Amino acid sequence: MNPFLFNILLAIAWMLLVGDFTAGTFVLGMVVGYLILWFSRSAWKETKYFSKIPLVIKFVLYFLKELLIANLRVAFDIITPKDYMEPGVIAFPLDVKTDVEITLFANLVTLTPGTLSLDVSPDRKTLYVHALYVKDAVRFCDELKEGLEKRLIEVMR
Amino acid sequence: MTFLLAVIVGALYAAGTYLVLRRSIVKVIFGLIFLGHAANLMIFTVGRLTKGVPAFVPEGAEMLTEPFADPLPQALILTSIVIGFGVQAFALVLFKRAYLTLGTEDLDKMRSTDQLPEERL
Amino acid sequence: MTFIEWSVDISVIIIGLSILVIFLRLVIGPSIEDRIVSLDLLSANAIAFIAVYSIQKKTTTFLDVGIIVALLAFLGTVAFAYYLGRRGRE
Amino acid sequence: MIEILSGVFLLLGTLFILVSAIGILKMPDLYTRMSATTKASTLGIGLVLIGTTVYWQDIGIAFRAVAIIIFLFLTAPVAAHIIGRAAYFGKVPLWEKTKIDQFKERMEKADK
Amino acid sequence: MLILLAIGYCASALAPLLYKRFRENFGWIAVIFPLFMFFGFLARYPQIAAGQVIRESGPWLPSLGVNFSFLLDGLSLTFSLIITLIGAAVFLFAGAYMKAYAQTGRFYVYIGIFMTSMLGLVLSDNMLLMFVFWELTSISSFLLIGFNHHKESSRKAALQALLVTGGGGLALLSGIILLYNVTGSFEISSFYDKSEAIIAHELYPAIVVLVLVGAFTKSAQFPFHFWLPNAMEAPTPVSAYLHSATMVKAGIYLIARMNHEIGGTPLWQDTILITGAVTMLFSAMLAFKQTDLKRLLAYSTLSVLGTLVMLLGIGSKLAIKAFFIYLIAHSLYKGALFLIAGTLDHETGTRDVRKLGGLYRLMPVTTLTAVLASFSMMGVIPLIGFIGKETVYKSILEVEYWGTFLIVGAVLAHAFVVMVTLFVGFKPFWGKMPVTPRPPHEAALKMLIGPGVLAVLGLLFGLFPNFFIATMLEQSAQSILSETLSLKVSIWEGFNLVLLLSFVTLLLGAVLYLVREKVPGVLQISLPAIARPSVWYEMTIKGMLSFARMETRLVQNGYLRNYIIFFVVTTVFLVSFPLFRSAGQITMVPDFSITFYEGALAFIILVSTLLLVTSKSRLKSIVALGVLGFSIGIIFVIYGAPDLGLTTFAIETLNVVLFVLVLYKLPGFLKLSGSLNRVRDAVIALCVGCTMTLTVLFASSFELSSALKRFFAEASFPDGKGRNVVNVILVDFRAIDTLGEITVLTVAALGVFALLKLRPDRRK
Amino acid sequence: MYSMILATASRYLLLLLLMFSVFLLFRGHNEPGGGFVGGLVAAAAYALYFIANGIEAARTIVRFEPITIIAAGLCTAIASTLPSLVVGEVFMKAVWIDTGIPFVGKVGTPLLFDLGVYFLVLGITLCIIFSLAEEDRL
Amino acid sequence: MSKIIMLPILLPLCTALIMIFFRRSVALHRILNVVATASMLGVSLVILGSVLSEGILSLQVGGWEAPFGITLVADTLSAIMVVAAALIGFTTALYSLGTIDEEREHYFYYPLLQLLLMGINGAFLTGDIFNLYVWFEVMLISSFVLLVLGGRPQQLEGAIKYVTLNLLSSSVFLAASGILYGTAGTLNMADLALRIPLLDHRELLSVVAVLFMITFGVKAAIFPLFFWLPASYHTPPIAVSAIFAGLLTKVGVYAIMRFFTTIFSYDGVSFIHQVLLVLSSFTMVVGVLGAVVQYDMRKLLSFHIISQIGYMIFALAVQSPLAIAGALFYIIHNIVAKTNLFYLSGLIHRLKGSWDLREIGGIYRFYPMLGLLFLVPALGLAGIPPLSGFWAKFVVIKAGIDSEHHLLVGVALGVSMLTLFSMVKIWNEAFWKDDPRGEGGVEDEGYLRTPTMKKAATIVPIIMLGFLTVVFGLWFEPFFKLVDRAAYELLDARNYINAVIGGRS
Ligand code: NA
Ligand code: NA
Repeated sequence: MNPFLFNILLAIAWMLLVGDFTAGTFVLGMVVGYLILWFSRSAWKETKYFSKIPLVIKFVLYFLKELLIANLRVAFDIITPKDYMEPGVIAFPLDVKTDVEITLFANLVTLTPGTLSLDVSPDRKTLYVHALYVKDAVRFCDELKEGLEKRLIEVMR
Repeated sequence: MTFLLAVIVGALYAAGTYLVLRRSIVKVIFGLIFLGHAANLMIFTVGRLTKGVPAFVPEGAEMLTEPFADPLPQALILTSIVIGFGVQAFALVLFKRAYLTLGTEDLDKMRSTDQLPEERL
Repeated sequence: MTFIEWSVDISVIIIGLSILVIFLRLVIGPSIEDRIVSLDLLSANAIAFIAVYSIQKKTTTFLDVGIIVALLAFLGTVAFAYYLGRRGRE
Repeated sequence: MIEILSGVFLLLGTLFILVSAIGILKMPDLYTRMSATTKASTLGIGLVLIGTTVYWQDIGIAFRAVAIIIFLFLTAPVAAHIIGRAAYFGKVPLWEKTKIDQFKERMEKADK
Repeated sequence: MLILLAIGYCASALAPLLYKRFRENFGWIAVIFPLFMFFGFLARYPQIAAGQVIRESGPWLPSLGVNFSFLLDGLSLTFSLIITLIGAAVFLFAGAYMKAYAQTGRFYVYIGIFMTSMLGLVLSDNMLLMFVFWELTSISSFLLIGFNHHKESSRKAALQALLVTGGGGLALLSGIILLYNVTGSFEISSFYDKSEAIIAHELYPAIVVLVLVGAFTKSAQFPFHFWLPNAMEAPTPVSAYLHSATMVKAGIYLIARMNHEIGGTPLWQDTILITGAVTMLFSAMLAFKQTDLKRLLAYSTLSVLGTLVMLLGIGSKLAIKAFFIYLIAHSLYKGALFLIAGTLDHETGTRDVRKLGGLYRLMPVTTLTAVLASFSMMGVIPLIGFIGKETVYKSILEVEYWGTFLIVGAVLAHAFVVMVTLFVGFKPFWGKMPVTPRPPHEAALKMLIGPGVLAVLGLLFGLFPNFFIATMLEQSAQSILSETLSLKVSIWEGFNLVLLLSFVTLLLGAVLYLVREKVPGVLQISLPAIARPSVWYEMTIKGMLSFARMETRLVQNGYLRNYIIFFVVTTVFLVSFPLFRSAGQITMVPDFSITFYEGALAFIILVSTLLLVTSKSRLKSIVALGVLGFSIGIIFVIYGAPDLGLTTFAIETLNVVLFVLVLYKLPGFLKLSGSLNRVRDAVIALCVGCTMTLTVLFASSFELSSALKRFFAEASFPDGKGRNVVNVILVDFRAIDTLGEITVLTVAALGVFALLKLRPDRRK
Repeated sequence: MYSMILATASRYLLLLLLMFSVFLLFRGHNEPGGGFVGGLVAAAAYALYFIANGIEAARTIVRFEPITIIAAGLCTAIASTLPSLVVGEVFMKAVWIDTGIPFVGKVGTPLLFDLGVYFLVLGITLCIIFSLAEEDRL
Repeated sequence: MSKIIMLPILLPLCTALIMIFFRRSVALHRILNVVATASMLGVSLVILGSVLSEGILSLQVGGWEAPFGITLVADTLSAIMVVAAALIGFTTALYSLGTIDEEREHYFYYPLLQLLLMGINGAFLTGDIFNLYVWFEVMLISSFVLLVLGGRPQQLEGAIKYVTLNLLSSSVFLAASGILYGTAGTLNMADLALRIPLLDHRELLSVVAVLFMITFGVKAAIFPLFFWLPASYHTPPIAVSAIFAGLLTKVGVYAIMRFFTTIFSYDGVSFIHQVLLVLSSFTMVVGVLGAVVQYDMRKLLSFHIISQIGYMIFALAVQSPLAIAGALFYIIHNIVAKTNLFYLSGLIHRLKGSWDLREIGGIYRFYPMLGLLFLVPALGLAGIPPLSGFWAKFVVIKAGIDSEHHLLVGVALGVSMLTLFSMVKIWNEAFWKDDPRGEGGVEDEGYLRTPTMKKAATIVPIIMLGFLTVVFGLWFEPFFKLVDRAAYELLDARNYINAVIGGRS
């Protein structure tokens, strides 16, 4: 990501935090952001700047929907005495490549109730996921691949 | 709630005392932390409780009007918390070094500096 | 008593209940990871409590505390995990 | 009206929180507890914060609430992941009804 | 006189430098100093003899009533002359005697300090000033007794002397303070008119006892006498000077000096009389067994000291007269004999009388001196010792009730003294000459002059008593009794009971000598341990040490827990006093309104506390600690302290990080304490908890009106420019607290850094 | 115990936390926060980074020796007490300047003091954590 | 003029800061340390001078008037104590040059020393109770670190006890100041002095007073709260032991003195004086009994600290003006003599390579001047006239007799005998006795090889302090006037209150 853009983002975040949208705040935010970036610049490898805002919005909405559904499903399972669970640990073959993508994907998986990213294989090709409802490992993988991962790749590339 | 806090303070003091009387150095550390908490909470309680009204001068006002929580005990506790943090960090590392250097965590075995010369052979 | 007051009171009680329930898990364990998860969850509930409490007491100053809790609880959990990892290695 | 909306959000959120609390008590093993509950409470807190924002109708509060939500959404999964991973490597047992464990299979294969 | 003393100390300090220059001839240089003083004092003689009293005073510690007040009257002049004269003899003698020693320079420093201090003691008119000199003589005595410091016996004897005289010194100091409280002054001359007031005061008995304990220890009266024979470990000049002629007479001087002011009562007189008499007889008998020249002399010295004290106790005019003559006589002959003993030791290499004999051929001058001094000591006409003894007997015979006992005791004691004299003054010179460690020959001139002069003076004084003594005697008696004493001193008073007693004494002495020489095994008879005060001393020291060892082992036992228990129990015990005293007054109306979440919070805190206390896993404990910290943070938030909440959360989290970093190296919890211990600890802990709970309840039971709270609320924004009052307090109102606090943090960080990086196992 | 997910997340969180710490610092005079909490949160950020990426990475990113940060913080805090002396006032008397810049508003020595506290707390916590982390490696 | 009283705090802080900045340059540290302590000595003398000429100095830090802000106050007592601290700081700075190894110097030895002094000075100068707590903590943590610096097993072991017990006492301090605020609503000492007599809730104040007594009792090492001291004081380098021995416990005594005269002087706390009397006798006895059985010079001297604290506390508890003056002079005398004895034991160790009296000897034969230098503080400590300790003892004893505490006076006198006994023990064993390992010894050569400058740095402080012991003794009058003045100031708090709060009361 372009450091300058990131700086601006930080400045905006600053304004959000401060809750004050004036030029002064922005300038101060830029300064603070710059200092922070400068302070930690060696951690910051160059990455691509994303520009697909509509895709992002679409993706967010999709995710929120999934989140709600999954939540309700798990909630139902919790509230009702009977257990519908069929848990399992699945090895999910990853198509996402970069650190950020993998992290994002894994986190989104974890955020979705019923699934939990346990680990990424050292070759970064497999994500091990603990899931509550695994009727069939292959189908579970496919659903995840077609749903979340595909959309994420769309957004990120 | 003052009553409850008084009980809590007492419980923390009791637990802290009990823990510093253990033979294991790790427990003693925990005991010291407990006593720190207890003292802070004690100052807080004795400085009188005021619920939900922090000592912030509202926007547009020049000064605070009652009721508001007494800021001084808070400042004192803050100071003591931070001091306690530093001191505890040091104590923690000290105890660790002592354990690693002396090879025991049993305080009853750490008596050489007190012993009379005849006993130390 | 308005609806909001009522719902705030109810919320506080529910959150309190949840906290007790989660704390129960923390007490019974059995694994240390269970306790850590409970602790994480407890701090999350603390955020909710702070938010509701700020409505109840009509002060906004508490929300910053919420942010801190959110951030720091995470650090705590990570630290525990770090410990567990090292323990496995040693 | 606003107050009612806010109250609804609050109640909804706290309900989710309660559910997750029950979940963590009820679920059979650590992994199911984690995958079931951490996020439930994330959503619950999100809703409560939205309720708060609605109630105050203040931009500063709103953004602070948003900040908390963002932080939670950023940190909660990482926390869950890191604990789950530690637990798995630390041999915290899976529920006996767990159907498949491809992770274990792979690791055993790698060992050979 | 202050200047004189200052010169004395300076001269003493210079001794080592001069000694380095002159070495062999230093004795001649050193003698200048006491001689100069001697003649200086002698020059005052006419003045004093004429009845004048010379007084000097300058401020030292006016606020405390301590001044440089000096007084030269008959009494102090007599002592000064004795001190300087014998000092001169000893200084000269030591010039030769000390040649063999390595540290003669230091010797002269000490003995010079001693002489100066001794002079200061007898010249002081201020009690406290006198006490200062008193202690200085003890210290120099200590250093001189331990002069042969490589010998353990010397060190022990030095310590013993110091402790006994030092202990007495403390008693004396207390007595002096009491005296001050009665009279409002330390000046001895100011007591003169207050005698009646002092005696009438309720503190009078205490004063008498304390002053006398001081005097008795210094003058080695029974039962404090034992240090003196042991002090013979010192080089002989020291024994001659300090432990026979001068320092041991300091106590007697004190009694004499105070006699008018606080004496005259039955308490004073009887105590002195009995102590003196017991010492006289008891120590004389102890001399019987001695074989060492110096110890023989030491026991006879004790006996004489006892006699002198007894005479003061009799307190009649005649007794005072006897006191004086005897004092002078003893100083002269005993100084001489000690020095002769030193000569013998120096020339033959032994001090055991059994191994000495027939030396008159090789050491004629010494023999002559010895005979002269011995005759004086035995009380043979016409030496001063004869007059002394005669007067003593005479004064004792005057005593009512006790007289008979006393005279029997005195004769017996003197018989022993005669025996000692025969052993010291005659046996080494006559008879067979056994082989000695060193081939004997006549002593050097320096060693002959001192004793010679003293011995000859003994003869002169005896021949012309009135010329030398009488005037002095009157003035001195004036100081003691504050009455004029016009008694003629004469050497021959015809045949009478006293003369008969003298003969009896001599005869008895000879018999004793023969018994010891001819009856085998008589030396083996010994006193039971319990009757020996020196054994008491040993037992006290040993007992004290073993008690100290036991007590220290018991108290400083190394168990941290016990230390903490001491701390906690003391605290609870002391706090509970006012707390329970106030129990009736508490009008406590604690706020019992507890909401659901407060209850839940309290429940969580209590349970997690319990969890931590009972936890067997470290990580579980940390989790519990985390819960506890967060709960406390929430309490802070609820009660309007968001800043505290923030800080607590932050610090708790960082604590977890630290714990985690530290803890995996630490061991798991072991159950180390026994169950009994745990019950005890739990009881203690509960007491602490209850006390604190009560304190909190009590302390928060009333309205607090704090001007500070109001001020901060009002000044925070207008003056402190901040709306967060807590923060304004931290960075402005009480910023220096924060400055200290960050200093603590800095040091803690440096400490952690140093602890982890600077380790002995990592040293190069 | 390296986790790629945590490592990646920690880089973003580092920035967020640092940002938030500065926010706390600046708002502290009027809202909850201040130098202490700010410094602690900043330290927490680095602590997180250290746990996720290891001690070398954390050292690289901090760039300064923690002890230097401590010294700088202490220096700032002490420096904030000096204007009072220059002005001829009582020791540690606050001196305020109105900058006129929006939001920044009045700047005074207490804020400088708070800044010093911030760096000091940061440096101290880092010093402790780093020393501990490096202990076993040596 | 009153502005100067912040310098004893600010000066060491700035010095430490510079040292930390240039932490690699040990040479700079050494120079700075000596220069800073020397200037602190100068400053403190100026403060004492102005207190004597102008009366009590007070400074409202930050310009916030008392009791709202924090007050720094220098009355005669504080000024004297600051001078004493600066003096010991200066001598220890010199002594450290000769004795501290370079490794410790690299690991912040000198800044820690400065910060220790800062804490001590702060404690002496502050007029605010919570601020006192803060300075106590500064002092404590610095002492913790100095105690363990080097990390030897003995040090760590001693430090565990030292740290734990002192943290417990800090916790009590904290609680006590909290309750005090909760009762009186103020923390300013002058304000408290003004209010406390008017307050209800006397018993609560007594509780507070007890708690303060306990916490200061731990710092001062009175019976039965002293155990941390003999367990740890002998473990660090001798320069550290010396400055601890000289100053740390005295801060506790100072605090007791300040509290139970200026602040808590109403009759409700008279039972505390009774308690202190009883405890003081135990302190004297237990301390000296501990000392007589020791063979390690440092341990022997450490136990003596306790015993002499007993003397000071005894005098304090008697509470008459003379007694307070005596206690104060006892503190000063003890600071000088005790520090000096620690220096000397360090030198003996240098010469002979052992702390154990049984293993060494023969010093007197070869180093007579050293013998003299030892005798001065040793006999001074034992109260032999005309050295400083005699007057200290004399005044205390006199005050005790005047107030008719005859039994305690007896105890004190007995203890002084045992003090003499144990001082002579050192003298006999180390100086008089022949070296049991034969003449000379290897260690002697080690000492002979040390550079002259280092030797001088070791000896000069010993001579300085020895000189003072003699001067105190021979020229006691001005010093007595000084402590007498301080005592009267303490017993009549009006001046103090006026200086701090002014006419507003
Ligand atoms: Na804490
Ligand atoms: Na703050």
